[in-house]
Amino acid sequence: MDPTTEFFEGLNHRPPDPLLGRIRGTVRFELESDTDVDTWLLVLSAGSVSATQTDRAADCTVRTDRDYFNRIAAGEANPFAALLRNRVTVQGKLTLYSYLNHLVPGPPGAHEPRDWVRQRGQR
Amino acid sequence: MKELLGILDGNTFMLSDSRGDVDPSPDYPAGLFAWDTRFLSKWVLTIDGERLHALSTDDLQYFESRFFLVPGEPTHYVDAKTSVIRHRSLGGAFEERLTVLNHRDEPVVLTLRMEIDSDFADVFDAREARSLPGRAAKFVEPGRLRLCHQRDRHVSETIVTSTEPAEFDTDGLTFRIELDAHANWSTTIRAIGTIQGAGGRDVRENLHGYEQVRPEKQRELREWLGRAPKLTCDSETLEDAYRRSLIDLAALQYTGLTSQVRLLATGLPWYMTVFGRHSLITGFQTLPFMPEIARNALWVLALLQGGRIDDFRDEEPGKILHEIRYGEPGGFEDTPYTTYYGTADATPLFVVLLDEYERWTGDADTVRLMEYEARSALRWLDTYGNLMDDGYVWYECRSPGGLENQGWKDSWNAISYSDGRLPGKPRASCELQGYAYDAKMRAARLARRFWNDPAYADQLEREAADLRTRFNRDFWMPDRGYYALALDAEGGQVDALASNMGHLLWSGIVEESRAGQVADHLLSRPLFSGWGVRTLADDQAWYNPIGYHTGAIWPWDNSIIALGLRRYGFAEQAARLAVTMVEASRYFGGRMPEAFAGYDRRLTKYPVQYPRACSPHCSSAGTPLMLLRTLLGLRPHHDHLTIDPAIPEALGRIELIGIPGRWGRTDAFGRGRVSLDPE
Amino acid sequence: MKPLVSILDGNTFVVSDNRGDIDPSPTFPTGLFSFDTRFLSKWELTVDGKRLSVLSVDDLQYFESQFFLVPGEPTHYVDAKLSVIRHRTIGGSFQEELTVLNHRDEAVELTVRLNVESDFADLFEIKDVKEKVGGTTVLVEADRLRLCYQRETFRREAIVTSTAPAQFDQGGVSFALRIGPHQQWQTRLRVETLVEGAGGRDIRLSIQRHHSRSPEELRQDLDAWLDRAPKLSSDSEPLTETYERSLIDLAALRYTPLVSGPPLPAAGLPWFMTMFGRDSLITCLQSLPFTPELAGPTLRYLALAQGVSLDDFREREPGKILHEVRYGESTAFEEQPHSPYYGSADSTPLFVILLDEYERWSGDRELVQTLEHEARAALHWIDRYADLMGNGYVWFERRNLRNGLENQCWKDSWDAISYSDGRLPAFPRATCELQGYAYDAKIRGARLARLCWQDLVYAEQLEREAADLKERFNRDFWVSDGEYYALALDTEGGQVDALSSNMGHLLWSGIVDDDRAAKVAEHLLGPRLFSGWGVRTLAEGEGRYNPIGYHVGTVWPFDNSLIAWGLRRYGFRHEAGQIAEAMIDAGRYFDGRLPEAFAGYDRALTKYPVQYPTACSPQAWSTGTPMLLIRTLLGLDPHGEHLVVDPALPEGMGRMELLDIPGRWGLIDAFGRGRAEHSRTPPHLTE
Amino acid sequence: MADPTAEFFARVEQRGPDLLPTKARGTLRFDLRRDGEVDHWFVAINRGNVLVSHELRDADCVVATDKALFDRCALGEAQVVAAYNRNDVTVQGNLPLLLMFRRAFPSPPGTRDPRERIRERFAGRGRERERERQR
Repeated sequence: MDPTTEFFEGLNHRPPDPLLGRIRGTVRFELESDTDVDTWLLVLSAGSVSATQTDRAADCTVRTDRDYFNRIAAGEANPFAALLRNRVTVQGKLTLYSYLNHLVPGPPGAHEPRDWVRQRGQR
Repeated sequence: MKELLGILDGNTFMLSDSRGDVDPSPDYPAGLFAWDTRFLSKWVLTIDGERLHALSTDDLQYFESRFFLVPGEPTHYVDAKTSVIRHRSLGGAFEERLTVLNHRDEPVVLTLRMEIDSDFADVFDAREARSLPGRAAKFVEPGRLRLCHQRDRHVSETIVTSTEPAEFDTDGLTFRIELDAHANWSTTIRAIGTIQGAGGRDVRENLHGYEQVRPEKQRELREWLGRAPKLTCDSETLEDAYRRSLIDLAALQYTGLTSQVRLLATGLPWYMTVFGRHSLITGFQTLPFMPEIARNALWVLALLQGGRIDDFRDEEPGKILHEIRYGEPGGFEDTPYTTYYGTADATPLFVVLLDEYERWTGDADTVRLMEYEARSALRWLDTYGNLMDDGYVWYECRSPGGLENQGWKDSWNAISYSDGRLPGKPRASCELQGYAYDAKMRAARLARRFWNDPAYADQLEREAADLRTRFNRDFWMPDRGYYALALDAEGGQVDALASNMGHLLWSGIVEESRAGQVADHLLSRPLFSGWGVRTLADDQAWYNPIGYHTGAIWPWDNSIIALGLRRYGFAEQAARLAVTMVEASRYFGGRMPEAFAGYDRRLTKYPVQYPRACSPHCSSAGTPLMLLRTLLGLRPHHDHLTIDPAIPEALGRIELIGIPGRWGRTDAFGRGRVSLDPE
Repeated sequence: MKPLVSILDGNTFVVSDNRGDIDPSPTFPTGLFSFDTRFLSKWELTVDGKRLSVLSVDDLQYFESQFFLVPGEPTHYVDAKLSVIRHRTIGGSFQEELTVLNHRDEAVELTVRLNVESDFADLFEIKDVKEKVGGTTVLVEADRLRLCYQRETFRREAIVTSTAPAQFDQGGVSFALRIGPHQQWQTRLRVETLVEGAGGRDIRLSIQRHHSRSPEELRQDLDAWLDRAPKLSSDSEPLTETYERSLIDLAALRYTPLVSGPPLPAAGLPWFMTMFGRDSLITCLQSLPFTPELAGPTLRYLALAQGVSLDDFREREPGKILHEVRYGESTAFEEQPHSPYYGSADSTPLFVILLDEYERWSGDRELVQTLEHEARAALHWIDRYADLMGNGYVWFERRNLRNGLENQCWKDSWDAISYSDGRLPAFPRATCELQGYAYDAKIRGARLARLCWQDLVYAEQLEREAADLKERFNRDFWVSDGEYYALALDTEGGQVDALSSNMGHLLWSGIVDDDRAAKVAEHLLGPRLFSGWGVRTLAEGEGRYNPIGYHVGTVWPFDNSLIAWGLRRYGFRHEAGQIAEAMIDAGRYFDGRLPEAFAGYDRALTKYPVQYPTACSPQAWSTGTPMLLIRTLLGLDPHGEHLVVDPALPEGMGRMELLDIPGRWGLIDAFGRGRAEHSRTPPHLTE
Repeated sequence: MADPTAEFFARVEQRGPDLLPTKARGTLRFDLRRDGEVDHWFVAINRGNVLVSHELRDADCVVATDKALFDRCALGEAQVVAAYNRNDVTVQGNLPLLLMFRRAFPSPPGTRDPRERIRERFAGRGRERERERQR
């Protein structure tokens, strides 16, 4: 399973996130590959998040190529940087897009600050 | 346009860039100047070969300033580890105390160097960058560097010394400094300019207080300010302008080389010497505050009054001097300026001031002592001034290096017809006739009261009355409703609309029935910009908002006009003019420049600067003082001072305490009651 | 230093020399900037090939200025025959109205030209110029000039148009003119900037406030802003001047980030026109009694961008409040970490502090409830991620070794944290003020938990932790022989013993034991720390003391405003007044605009406060300083539904009235009076 | 040939009161160098009346220069203040007295009354105009 699918599937089994408590809205992802475009629909409502491959309009439409979204989903690319870079384009409510930061993981291998201090020896 | 900072002491001044360095620049006379000669044309400080940059500059006093410097371009990314305090002062000699601070936590070795040169240029050469005749030489002597320039017997020298041991070479001096952690080091570098006179001594040594030290100057300034009347008023701007003026007037005083009287230098940097006209005008403006300025002006100008016909100097018997220069070119008669007489207004103004001076001070002796000079001046009006034999005052330049126009607007294009043509010569500009009229009226009073010559008095009054009639016939332009700027040689009217006619009100030559029209012209566009009365109306062919005498606004011109307006009872118009001037002064830190641009006020938030205007300028410094006189309506009446305030509401309350005069000292109060519709 | 003139609208701004020209120069960066990208690197006006010189500059508004120019070097003795008025405004796009006046009595023919270039440099590339990765193309079209930059999908464009007919070419735009006698000619040049997003449209269109605004709109907006603020009337001219200046500057400093609605205070003009967690939070604290509308949006925005996951490059951790956001190319391509960057240890506790202070003034409980989870996450961060050594203090050490900040407190220059003898401690470091903030955050968090979150257990827990922190702090940080608080602790638990201003913040936080406060106050106003113009960042005599060192000797107005507030908190009314007075005195030498910092030279040595070379003016928290000082002098403090006024004005400050102070009470007035009368002697005579 | 300096002083002695201010008083001494020797001219001024002698007496103002240069001054060819400024004339004592005495020096040779030139150019038109206007 590719990181994108893994990411979206994962969202459905996620405990409700209080930080998303007051967010309501739908985000449509259009992920291009050379052959086709597959779409995901994200529904945010009162902390709970659901992701399906329904193809319908939303408050906010996010478009990029699938490979790049794989990197975002894996935490390797930063959603905000991607937006500035015009690698991801967003139409509709930018605010909804910014909540993506809450959902995607951090970069793989990021350090716990305390570990960082402890492991100084190894560096 | 590079920002320049100056300190001055009489006619000695040091102009440098914002970090204290002097680099010769063609467009502006940077350097150390004294008596119209540049004694330092290069004065550049480096540390380890690097130029410094200013963090800030403190102008402590007019004769003293301080620069806080760091090496290299200041950025807030890297902290400077060294800073330099450059504290300079003038008092005869130029002194610069250099303090180097090491901010490191460790010792450091630095090389401090001052690049020094002098071209001994005259202030005008500094403009045109001609090379002087004569020989230049540099001598490295034990403990000092001596820069010399010699032309025949004329020798000028700059001698540079330092309190700390230094390595001198022909281009400057160098210090190798070892500084401990967080330690300081200082030295004082001294530059003395000398001009050789009798027995090789500095000619200025016979001047009292020529070599002055700072504490003395501090005390002098305090005393000077102490002598002046105290002003308290609601308008802080007016208070600032008043104080600034008093200080600048102190700053511009120096003791004349030949006359040995306290004189007033005219304007920094171009006119740091006596100008007849401006000494008289400023003397007039400052009478209610500092009568000694007027007395000194009268003395020196009497002393230097023209005694013979000399075409090279435009000199004639009885004529009052236009300007003195001490520089080498004058001495060698490359220019006529050692004593130049090319002005037609100083002579009548001399008589005007003599009378006004007595009215305020009651100093009858001076009036008696100057009877001879006053009479010669009056005689000049009817003889050499009366070039066309028609009873008007005319001028025409005879000197090769002289001035085209010999009224106060002396630039070549200042006197023109509305359509831009320039009249032939000789020319008789209107304000000259006004001055002549006033001079005769006032002289009549003097003749009666002090020279006991009533016959002469009657004659003067007849002449004056006759002049007034003819003037109102020949200069008045009924179709335009204002007075011609001048008459041309053919007696035709030079019809440009200009500020000059404001002076006519001041002189009293205007027929009452016409004063209203004159006032209207002065206080309404195209002549009035909203910041003041333009030298030339903005619908005239030569109009240029940044034209020196063809559109720019001159504060002292406006101060005369304001007093004239009050003389004819236009209190509100005078008040309006006073307010705009005070408002303008705010944007110059209270220091009125020689002139500023004539752009319409609706176009500019600030009064736009006139390029390279002289500042300070004595008559501009005199302006706030004369405006105060006008606002409070001060007039000597026998042995009393009459007060008749007409103050705009905008200025609120004005109290002037301790006004000196024949009455001893007296106070004047006034409250803002004149309401003006906003500009 | 060359005088620069800048105008701005949000984070779109123009910096030029005083002729209005833009010239690429690494030492004096000028240009038209928007969203951290330079859209114009050359904008140079010539008449017949000659550059012009300035007669004067009218800085009409922060978004509008006017230049009066003449060709060549102006001289005293030759009248210029031509003058040029350059009137520029900025409201989304950049507009310049050129007026050429012919003062001659005959017609003139001349060529007016603007040389136009763009290097599309990222703000971070300006100080050290580097090769651009992408390519720039210039498209000359009939009626406009297009400067385009592209790097992969990243596109920026500047479009130049003119109302008067013009010839466009690769290098700029020319006008061949014939102007009649005393006539004038005019054109309006317009420069649009494009930050490309979805469908080639400008990404900023999503911000309601971004759309181009006419100067008229901007003017109305400013008037309304000034109208809402309390009115100050006082005998002290400098005080009223600096207060009015501050209100206007604060208005200028408002900007709208990409994702949020109402404007927030940016950090500084022009280079820091973006969100800095620390600067924005402190500015909001300073200005709460005057312009409370800023605090809410700031808290909401910082909450939105709060860290959720770990990220070494961005120094991000769950619950952490951001340090800095940037929008430029280097951020977009993840060469710089500002998307956003989280490298500061103080913004997180300060977030909780502002939230509480905001509620005390506004009574806006709803926001406190809305942000409960963010506030808790922030408090959690203090114990979980900031406590690097596991000993209950807040520490910092960077994980981004490429371009992260070494010192993650407000004194963030490399040499700011040192021992008395000048040595630098190892990492991680725990500076004292951070502990104060943490203490204050916990105390205030407890109040919020009780009042708004109905969680008494949590409240008591926080209070216990706070009390314990205070006790340990006073044990571990107190330098007993010197009788002051250490600047920091090192990894060995040793005291970093330099005497510094940080101690003053401790008074503000309330972590100082009462019996030690007097000593602290004595140090702060003693000769080593107090220069006469204010409290130095580092005391004279310390190894690294440098009167012109960024964080090691200069005087920072915002620092002093917090110190004064702290002194008042512990009852040192006179000392607080002393500092306030020094600041207000200093302000008059900067036309009421306090700079970021000025030199620490002794006041006896300098007649004026010597300016520290700074890239930014105004600086948000310097702008907030006079406001906090006024609050401190009048002793304003909300108690329940009321505002307590307890004035303590220095002698000679005369009367002070602050009318219509907004808050949960509606509007209320405050009065105070200093004893001796205020004198109005101009500075040049006070010798 | 005649000695311009001697003629100058003779003239000043006769015409003093017309040349000098009535209040003028004081003493000047001119020390004129010529091939090794120095001529002394002692000038006593009282209410404009002038007495000239060759006495070597202390004076309020002592002026030293070359005889040749002074001759030129006496003829009006050179001007004494300019000469002082270029250090060809040196002065000790009361300088203002010399400035006052400056009035006694004649115009440059060939100098004409400026009004005559105008009269030639305009043939007295100014006065005629005036007369017409009177009618």
